[in-house]
Amino acid sequence: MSLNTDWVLNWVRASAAVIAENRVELIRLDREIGDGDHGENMDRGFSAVLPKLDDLADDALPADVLKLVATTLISTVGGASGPLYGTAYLKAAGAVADLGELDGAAVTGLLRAARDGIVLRGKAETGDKTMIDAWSPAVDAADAALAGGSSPAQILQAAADAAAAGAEATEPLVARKGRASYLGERAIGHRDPGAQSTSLLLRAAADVAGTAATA
Amino acid sequence: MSLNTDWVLNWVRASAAVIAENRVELIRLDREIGDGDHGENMDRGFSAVLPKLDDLADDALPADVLKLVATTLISTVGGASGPLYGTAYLKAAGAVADLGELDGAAVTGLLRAARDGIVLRGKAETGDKTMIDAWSPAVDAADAALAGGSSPAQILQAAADAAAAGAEATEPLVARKGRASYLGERAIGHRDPGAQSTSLLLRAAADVAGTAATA
Amino acid sequence: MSIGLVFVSHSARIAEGLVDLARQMAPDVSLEAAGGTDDGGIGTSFDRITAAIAAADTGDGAVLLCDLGSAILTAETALEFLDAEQRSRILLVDAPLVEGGVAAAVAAQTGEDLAAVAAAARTASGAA
Amino acid sequence: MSIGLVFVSHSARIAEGLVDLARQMAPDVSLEAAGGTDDGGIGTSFDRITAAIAAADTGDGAVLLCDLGSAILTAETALEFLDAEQRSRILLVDAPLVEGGVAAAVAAQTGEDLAAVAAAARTASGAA
Ligand SMILES: Nc1ncnc2c1ncn2[C@@H]1O[C@H](COP(=O)(O)OP(=O)(O)O)[C@@H](O)[C@H]1O
Ligand SMILES: Nc1ncnc2c1ncn2[C@@H]1O[C@H](COP(=O)(O)OP(=O)(O)O)[C@@H](O)[C@H]1O
Ligand SMILES: [Mg+2]
Ligand SMILES: [Mg+2]
Ligand SMILES: [Mg+2]
Ligand SMILES: [Mg+2]
Repeated sequence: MSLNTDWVLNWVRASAAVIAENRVELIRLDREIGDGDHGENMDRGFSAVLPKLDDLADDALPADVLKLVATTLISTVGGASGPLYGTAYLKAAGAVADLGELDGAAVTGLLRAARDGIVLRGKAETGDKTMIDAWSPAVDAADAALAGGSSPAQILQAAADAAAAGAEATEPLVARKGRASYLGERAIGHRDPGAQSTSLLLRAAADVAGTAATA
Repeated sequence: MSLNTDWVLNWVRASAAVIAENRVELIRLDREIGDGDHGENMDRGFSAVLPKLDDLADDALPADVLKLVATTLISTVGGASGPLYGTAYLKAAGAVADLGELDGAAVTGLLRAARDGIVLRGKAETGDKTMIDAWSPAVDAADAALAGGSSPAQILQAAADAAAAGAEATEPLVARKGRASYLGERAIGHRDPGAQSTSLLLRAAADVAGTAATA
Repeated sequence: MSIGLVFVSHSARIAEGLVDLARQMAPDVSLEAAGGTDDGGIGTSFDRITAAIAAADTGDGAVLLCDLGSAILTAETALEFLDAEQRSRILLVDAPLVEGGVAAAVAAQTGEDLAAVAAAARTASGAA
Repeated sequence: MSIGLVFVSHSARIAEGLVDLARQMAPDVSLEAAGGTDDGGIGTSFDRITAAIAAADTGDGAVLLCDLGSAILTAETALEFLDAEQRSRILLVDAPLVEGGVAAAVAAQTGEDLAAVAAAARTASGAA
């Protein structure tokens, strides 16, 4: 089984599950250097997506699912991560346009478009201690894996591994974007909650693709 | 009868009356170049003063009455004119300290201290289209009248006449302090409400003194 | 010429209080509060912002003011969902919400155009 | 070290909404709303400001932020009625109310001193 609409649907469902599981942890991280709502925001958003998946047409394309996630997160999240992830999924949808199935280049393009969407929206650079610090290494790793001839599922594994490392690497940073930037040096030692949720979402993508690949 | 505590009490009562009579007019002026509440603010303040006059000791000095007016206006007016007039009456009280009766020099000093208090609080200069444009000519006129040997009642008449002219002369001005400063050139052609209320209050002082003088 | 205003805040109370405050000096301006999340919590709402823009812009345009960064992100996203024609007459200004909001309201009340209302917001720092 | 904050606004809703907003990032700071007139109208109240200062200053000092000019005049008057000892640890800062208020709250939450909390308010323009 390949990276088709079912993969996207499974990814979204797995995302909702992993966000719900990590709700308290994301709240804890955001309480350290933000306003403590990131887990609640993300959980509200993905919980709102789930019932809408049932309304999708049977012949929905991956882009249709991504667009639905985008608009739902934009409408329901209520924090910075809403427009940021919303724009990410919207640009990801644009990148895979009318593809029914995503090969390695397509999935790499999806990740790159998502990252570029977040940058477009939030103007963060690498090292600003935001979700970009998980996304950008993920895109680079996907690029490298694609160039090395990896399968789509392997590309997603590489991206997820890099996002996890990137999220961890936000800990020593001072924030230059988002609420944590109020804290100056005091943000040092705390992981960025958005980078952490990115890591969770990309791990879900890879896990579901791994299952899909072996199915 | 001279400018003693009864004169101050009568002045305050006359002030409350003239402000109540001109409530709508002051509201109209403030609606043109402000937020439309100056008449309401001043009427609320002086209405709150009246019942408190009865609580004053029988041997209250002019300064005691002025202090009571000051603290009541500060607590009840609710707009810029509260702290401004409040400071004026407070400084006026300081100027006449423990005098039981005010001669020409004392009443001139009272007016000057009031004006200086407003400047201290609000930092307005002449020509900024504020109540200072009524107060400053009044102080100058009082000075001149004092130098010319006028009686206390005549000094107050001169001050009131100058304040009235000063209030009228705010009409062509652009405001540099207070809410009317938001309006830029559009404030031209409108009289400053605080200058107008100053004119009313000083006219009341003179009227009551005139009565007092002839009584 | 009647420019509308949208006050975007994380708090419904801040946005609504600002409408009350600005209303005093701008009784005829379309002043729209877009505060809080859809369920009344602290945060921003794409739908509230979108509805407020629709109400504020009666054809001459509207100026948006925001409190914190995530309000700006949500507002910018809302602007991107507008059609190009309406988008062209909506300005998101970088100005202090309350102080800029009152100054912009006065400018709109006096019939200033879109650029002048936005400029009034930007140069505001609270009247002395 | 725990600096308190007083939010002085012409609107009770603005001041109270700002307490809600700042509270999210400053759960342990004494945040006091001094909004509106004594009877709940639009304007400022000497008594509300005085009471808010008393509540906000628990010994380490407090920072006041105001919206418009007449709020500043009333606040300055309230400061003059304090005894000299307390007066010396209360700062009225020239900063945008909401944006500066949140920044000051975060600084106070992290245990900054009076000067640093005031500086945080002054340099704030809303986080990106
Ligand atoms: N300008 C930005 N660019 C990229 N990411 C950002 C930006 N601002 C905030 N973020 C991300 O959003 C996360 C916070 O999301 P969330 O808590 O849901 O929103 P809010 O800060 O509005 O409460 C941060 O941890 C950070 O990763
Ligand atoms: N900085 C200032 N210095 C002197 N007078 C001022 C100043 N600011 C405002 N005023 C006066 O206050 C008057 C407005 O009073 P009022 O309407 O009661 O207060 P607000 O503007 O708060 O509604 C103005 O007409 C002006 O005369
Ligand atoms: Mg948050
Ligand atoms: Mg939030
Ligand atoms: Mg007024
Ligand atoms: Mg007023």
